[in-house]
Amino acid sequence: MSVHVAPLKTYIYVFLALMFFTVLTVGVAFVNFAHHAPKGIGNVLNDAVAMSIALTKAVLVVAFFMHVKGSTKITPVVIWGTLIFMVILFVFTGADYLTRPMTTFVPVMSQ
Amino acid sequence: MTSQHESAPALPEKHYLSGAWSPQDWLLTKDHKRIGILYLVGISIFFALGGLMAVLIRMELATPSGDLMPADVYNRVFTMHGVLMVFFFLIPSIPAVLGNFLLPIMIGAKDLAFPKINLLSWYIYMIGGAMTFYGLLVGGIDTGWTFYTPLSSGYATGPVLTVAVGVFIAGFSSILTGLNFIVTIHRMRAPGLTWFRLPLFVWGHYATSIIQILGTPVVAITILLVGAERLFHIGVFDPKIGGDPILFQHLFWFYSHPAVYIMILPSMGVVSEIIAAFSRKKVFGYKFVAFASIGIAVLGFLVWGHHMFTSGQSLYAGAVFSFITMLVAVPSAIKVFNWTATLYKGAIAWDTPLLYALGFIGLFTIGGLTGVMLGTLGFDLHVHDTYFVVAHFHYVMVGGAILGFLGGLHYWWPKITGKLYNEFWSKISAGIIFIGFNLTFFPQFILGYLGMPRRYHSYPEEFQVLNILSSAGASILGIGFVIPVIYLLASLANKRYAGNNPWGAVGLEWQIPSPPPTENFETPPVVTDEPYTYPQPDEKEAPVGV
Amino acid sequence: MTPNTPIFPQGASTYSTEVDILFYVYLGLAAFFTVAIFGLVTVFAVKYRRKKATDVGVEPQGHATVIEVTWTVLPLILMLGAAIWGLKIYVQQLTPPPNAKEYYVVGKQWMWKIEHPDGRREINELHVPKGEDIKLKMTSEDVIHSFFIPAFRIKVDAVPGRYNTMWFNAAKTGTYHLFCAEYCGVDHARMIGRVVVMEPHEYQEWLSGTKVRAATATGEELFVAKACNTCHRPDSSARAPILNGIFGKEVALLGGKTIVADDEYIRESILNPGAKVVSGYQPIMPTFKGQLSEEEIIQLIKYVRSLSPGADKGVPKTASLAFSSSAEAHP
Amino acid sequence: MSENSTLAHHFDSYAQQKESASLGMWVFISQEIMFFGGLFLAYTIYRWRFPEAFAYSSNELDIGLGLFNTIVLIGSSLTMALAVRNAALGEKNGTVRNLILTMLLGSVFLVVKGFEYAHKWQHHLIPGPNFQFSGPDPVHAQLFFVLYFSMTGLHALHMIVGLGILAWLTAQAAKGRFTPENHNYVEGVGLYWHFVDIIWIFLFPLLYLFGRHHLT
Ligand code: HEA
Ligand code: HEA
Ligand code: HEC
Ligand code: CUA
Ligand SMILES: [Cu+2]
Repeated sequence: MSVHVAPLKTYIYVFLALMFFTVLTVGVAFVNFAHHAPKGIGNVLNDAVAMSIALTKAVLVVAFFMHVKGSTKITPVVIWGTLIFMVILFVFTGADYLTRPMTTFVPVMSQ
Repeated sequence: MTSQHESAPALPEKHYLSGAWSPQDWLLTKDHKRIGILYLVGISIFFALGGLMAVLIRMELATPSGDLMPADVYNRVFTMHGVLMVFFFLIPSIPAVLGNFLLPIMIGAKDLAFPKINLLSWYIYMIGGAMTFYGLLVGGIDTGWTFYTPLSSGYATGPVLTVAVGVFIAGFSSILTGLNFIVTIHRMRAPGLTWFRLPLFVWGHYATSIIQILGTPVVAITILLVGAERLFHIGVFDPKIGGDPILFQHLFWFYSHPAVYIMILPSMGVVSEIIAAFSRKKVFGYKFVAFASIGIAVLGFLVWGHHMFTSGQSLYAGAVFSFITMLVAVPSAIKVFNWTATLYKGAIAWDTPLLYALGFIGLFTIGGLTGVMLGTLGFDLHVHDTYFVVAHFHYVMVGGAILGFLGGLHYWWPKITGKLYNEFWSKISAGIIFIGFNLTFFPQFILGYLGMPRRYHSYPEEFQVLNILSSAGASILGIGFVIPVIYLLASLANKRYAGNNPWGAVGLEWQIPSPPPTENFETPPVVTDEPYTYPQPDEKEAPVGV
Repeated sequence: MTPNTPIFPQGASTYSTEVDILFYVYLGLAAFFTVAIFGLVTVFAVKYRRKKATDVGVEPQGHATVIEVTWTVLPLILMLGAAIWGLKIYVQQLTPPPNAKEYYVVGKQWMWKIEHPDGRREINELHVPKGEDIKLKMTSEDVIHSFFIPAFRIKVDAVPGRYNTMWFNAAKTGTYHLFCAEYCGVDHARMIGRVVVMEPHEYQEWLSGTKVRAATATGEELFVAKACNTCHRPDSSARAPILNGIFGKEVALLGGKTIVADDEYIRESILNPGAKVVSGYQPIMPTFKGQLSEEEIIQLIKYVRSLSPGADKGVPKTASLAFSSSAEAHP
Repeated sequence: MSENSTLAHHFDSYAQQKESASLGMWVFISQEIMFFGGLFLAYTIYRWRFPEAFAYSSNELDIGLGLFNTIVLIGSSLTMALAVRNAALGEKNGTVRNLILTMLLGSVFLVVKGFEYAHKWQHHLIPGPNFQFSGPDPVHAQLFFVLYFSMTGLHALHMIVGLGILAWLTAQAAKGRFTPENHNYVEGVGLYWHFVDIIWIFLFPLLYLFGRHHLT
C-alpha cells in the first residue's frame, strides 16, 4: 500500500521554500508598499502581500506535507468547502461592518 | 395496524438487545444501536426537564402580575428551558437517536465508520449535560439561551460559566456525530447504493452533518470567548475596550440560524420516509427533495442576520439577509409541496406515524410562513422579540421537529424494540398533542402582534385572556407528551412481536429482523433498486393497513 | 385602519398603518397557503385511504419538472415582492426626516432616561407632540436594551458603545405602552413605561408647566466644571483646538486621515482622546472615562454642537445610510 | 482517527478503513478551521476598526522570537511529514526518531512562547486592570492583546494536546504497531500537526508583522 511515498528531497525542498517565504514575509513587513502604490489601495497592500505569502505557505504544507495530491478526490472538496464557508462568515459579517459607519465609541458602563 | 394474521412473527433469537446486559455492556458498547438507545435515555431526561420548565413558565404567565416566582427565578426558568430544549434535546434528538440507529442500516453498513468516537460523543454529551444540570441545580442562569453580551459576560448572575462550558462541551458531541455520519455516508455504502438510491432520511442527515461540522465550532469558540470575558472581566466583545457586542451576535447566529436546520432537516427526512411508506409511493420529486436538503443547509448559512434587524446592523446587510431569507424558504416549500403531491393517488394508511407526519406538514407550514414574515424587514421591526417570534419557533420546533421525531419514533419503534405499541392510545395522544399544541401557541401569534415582548415575567392586563388560553393549551400538550411515554414503555412488556416489516415498507432496515442483530446484516446487502419502489398492486405483498 | 379590539393592536403613527397593511397582505397569503396545504393533505388522506392491505400508490406518469419549477418560482416571486416591500418600510424607518426633533434616550438596567430637545428629562415616560417628526437617539449604559412602542410598530436596540436612532410621527393623541424588548436582566419586564402623545400646544404647556431644572448641570456648566475650558480656550495660548465651529466639519488627524466631527467623534474625543489626535496638537488631553455619566456626555456633546451654529441641522452624510447618526441621509 | 491498527470488524478492506480515517481527519480539520475562524474574524474586524492601536501593539511583540518560533514549528512539520513517510515505508526506527524530533521542536516552541508570555506580564501587557500601554490609544490596544492571548493561547493548547498524542504515538511506533498497510494513526496525527502549523503560519504575520511598516 505504500503507493504515495514522495522522495525525501521533495520534503526538503518544500521545507526550504517555506523557510524562504518566512524570511521574505518578515523582510517585506518593513517595506511600506503604500509609497509605491496609488493612494487608496496603498493601505491594504502590506496586508495583502503578507496574507498572500501566508497562503502560499499554507498551500505548500497542505499539498505536500498533508499529501492532498496523493489522496482521494473528496479531500479537496472538504478543504474548498470549508474555505467557502469561512469566506461566507467573513464576507457577510464584513459587509455589515463596511456599510455601517463605525466611529469608535467607548461607552460609559455602569458597573 | 393489523399485521398479525400471518404466522405470528417471533422475536429473533439473537439481536442487539439480547446480548449481555451488565452495565459495561451498555456503557462501553460500540454498537451504534445501543448507543442510539443511550442517547434516547439522555434526551428524554432533558426533554422532561425542559418540559418541567415550560410548565413553570406557563403557570407564571397565567396571571399578569409576576406572583408565582420572583423575576429572576422566572428568567432562569426560561433560559434553562431554552438551553435544555435546544442544545440537549432537539439538536441531538433525531440524529443521535434515530440517525444513529438507522443510518448505518439504511446504507447497508455494519456500523458507523468510527464506533468508538460515536460512544465518545455520547459521553461528551452527557458530561456537557451533567454540567448544565449542575448549573441548573445551583440556581440556573438568566442570560436567555442566546447568551447575548454584555449581559452574559458581565451582568448576569448565576453559574453562567458552568452552563456555557456545558453547552460548549455538548457542541463537540454534535460535531463528532456529524463527522461520523459524513464519513459513514461517503465510505460505507453497500455496493450498488448510489447517491440517488439513498433514502431521503440519509440525505437529510447528510445535510445536517454539514451544518454540524461547519457551524458548531463557530459557536463553540464564541461561547468560549464569552466565558473568558466573564472570567477575566475583559474580552473581545467588551464595549469598554472598544469591543462590539454586535459581533457576538454575528458569531452566535452564524451557528444558531443554521442550527435550526439541524433541528428540522432530520425531521424532514423522517417525514419523507413516513409519507412514502404510508402512501406506498415513491416520494414525488425525489431528487428535488434530496437537493432541497442540501440547499437548505447551504443557504441556511447566509441568512443569520435576520435575527439582528433591530440591533443596529447596517441597512445593506439587513437587506441582503432579508432577501436570502426568502431564498432559503424555497427549498422548504419544495419539500412541503412534494410531500403533498406524494399523497396524491397514494394508498394511504392512517397509522400513527402518518398522523404525525401530516401534523408536521401543516404546522411546519404555519411556522415557516410566519418565519418568512419575520424575515421581512419592516415587519420584523415590530414583532422582533415579541411572542410572535416565540410562536413562530415553537411551531417549527415543536409542531415541526418534535412531531417529526415522534412520528419517527413510532414508525421505527417496532424495528428498535421488536414490539408493537398500543394503537388506540397512540392515536389519541397524537390528537391531544395536535390540539394542545395549537391552543398553546396560536394565541401567542396574536399576543406578539399586539406587542407583548418575550421574556417578560409580568405583563399588562390586556394580554391575560390570550395567555390563559396558552397556559390551558400547555397543560393539554403536556398530557399529550406524557401518554406516549407510558404506552411506549408498556409495549416493552408486550408479548406481541412486531415482525420484520409491520408496515409493509421498503428500505434496507425493513429487510432485517426486528430488533436487528448486532452486525445488522448477515450477508452484506447489494442494492439494485431505486428507493421507495413499491411493488405493483396485484403482487400479494406484506399485509398491512387500514 | 386598525380597529381597537383585543385582537388588533392600536396603531398611532403614520408608520404603523403601513406595517399593518403589509401584515394583512401577509396574513392573506399565509392563510391561503395554510388552508391549501392543510386542505389538500386532508383531502388526499381521506380520498386515497388504503382500502385493502395490499394497495399501493399509483405513480404519476410523465415528467414532473414543470410542476416542480412552477411551485419553486411562484412562491419565490411572492416572497421577494414582500421582501422589497418590507425593505421599503424599513428604509423609511431608518431615515429620519432632516428636521426631526432630537430626543436622547439612555437605557440602563432597568429604566429609560429620556431627554427632550430643550433639556427636560423624564424617566420611563416620553411626552411628545402629535404630528411632529420625532427622532430618538439612543444608547445604553450597560447591556443591550430595546426601545419598543407597539402602537408605532417600531423598536430599536439601545446598544452600549453606539447610537442607534429611530423616528416616528405620532398620529393620534393618547397614552401608549413603552416596553424594553431586549432581554436585559432581572427586571427586564419592569423596564416599561408610557409614551404620551399630546396636542402640540398641550405639549408646550406641559413643557413649561414643569420645572426644567435638570438634575445634572448643563453642558456649558460641565464644560467649566470639568475644566475643559482650561485647555480649550478661545485664545492663542490654548494648548488645545478651539471647538467653535468644528461640528460637522472635517478635522485633520495625526497620520494624515481626516474625519467628520460628529457626535461619535466628539464623544470619542472626550472618552478616548488618544484614539484620534488632531493634527498639530500633542495627545495631552486626559480621558474623562469614568468621570462622566452617559447623560453628562450627551450634555457636553450638545454644548460642543451649540458652538457651531447652523451646522447642527446638517450633519454631512458619511459612509452610508444606517442606524447611526452620521448616516442620516439628507435629500 | 482510525479505529484500530488492524482491520476493524465493520470495515470490508484496509482501503476502506484508510479512506475513512483520512476523510474523518479532514472533516475534523475542517471543524478546527471554523473554530479558529471565529477568532480570525474578530481579529480582522477589530484591526480594521483600530489600525493604529493594532499597529502599535503589534510592535510590542518580539519579532525575533516570533521568527524563531516560526522556523521551529515549520521544522517540526517537516519532521512530522518525514515520520509519516518512514511509517509508510515501514521504517520503524526512522518513524520513532522523527516523532521524537517533532516533539522536541514542539516543546521548544512552547518554551519560547512561555518566555514571551512572561515578558508581556512584566511589561503590564496583560489586559485587565493592570494593563499599561505607552503608545497611543491604550484602550483599544487592550483589544489587540486580548486577541493575541486568545489566539496564541488556543494555538498553544492545540500543541499541548498534540504533544500528548505524539508521545502516545511514539510509544506505539516503538512497539512496531505500524505497518505500510496500516499506519492511519501516524497519518492522522500528522494531518493534525500540520494543521496546527498552518494556523501559526497565519498568526505570525497577523500578530507580529502587521503594521511594522508604519513605524519604521
Ligand atoms: C426548527 C427550527 C426553525 C426553523 C426550521 C425555522 C425556519 C425559519 N425561520 Fe425561524 N427561528 C427559530 C427556529 C426555526 N426557524 C428560532 C428558535 C428562532 C428564535 C431564536 C431566538 O431569538 O430565541 C427563530 C427566529 C426567526 C427569525 C428572527 C425573528 C426575530 O427575532 O425577530 C426569523 C426572521 O427572519 C426567522 C425566519 C425563519 C424562516 C424564513 C424560516 C424558513 O426556513 C421557513 C421555511 C418554510 C416555509 C416557508 C413553509 C413551507 C412553504 C410553503 C408552504 C410554501 C409557500 C410559502 C410562501 C409563498 C412564503 N426565524
Ligand atoms: C425544542 C425546543 C423547545 C420545546 C420542545 C419547547 C416546548 C415548550 N415551550 Fe418553549 N422555548 C424554546 C424551545 C422549546 N420550547 C426556546 C429556545 C425558548 C426561548 C428561551 C429564551 O427566551 O431564552 C422557549 C421559550 C418559551 C416561552 C417564552 C418564555 C418567555 O419568553 O418568557 C414559552 C412560553 O409560553 C414556552 C413554552 C413552551 C411550552 C408550553 C412547551 C411545551 O411544548 C412543552 C410541553 C412538554 C411538557 C409539558 C413535558 C411533558 C413531560 C414529559 C414528557 C415527562 C415524562 C418524561 C419522562 C419521565 C422521560 N417556551
Ligand atoms: C489637558 C488639556 C485638555 C483638557 C482638560 C481637555 N481637552 Fe479636549 N483636547 C485637548 C487637546 C490637546 C486636543 C487635540 C488633540 C487630540 O485630539 O487629542 C483636544 C481635542 C478635543 C476635541 C476634538 C477637537 C477637534 O478639533 O477635533 C474635543 C471635542 C474635545 N477636546 C473636547 C473636550 C471636552 C468636552 C473636555 C472636557 C470634558 C476637554 N476636551 C478637556 C486638550 C484638552
Ligand atoms: Cu432593558 Cu430589557
Ligand atoms: Cu434564523
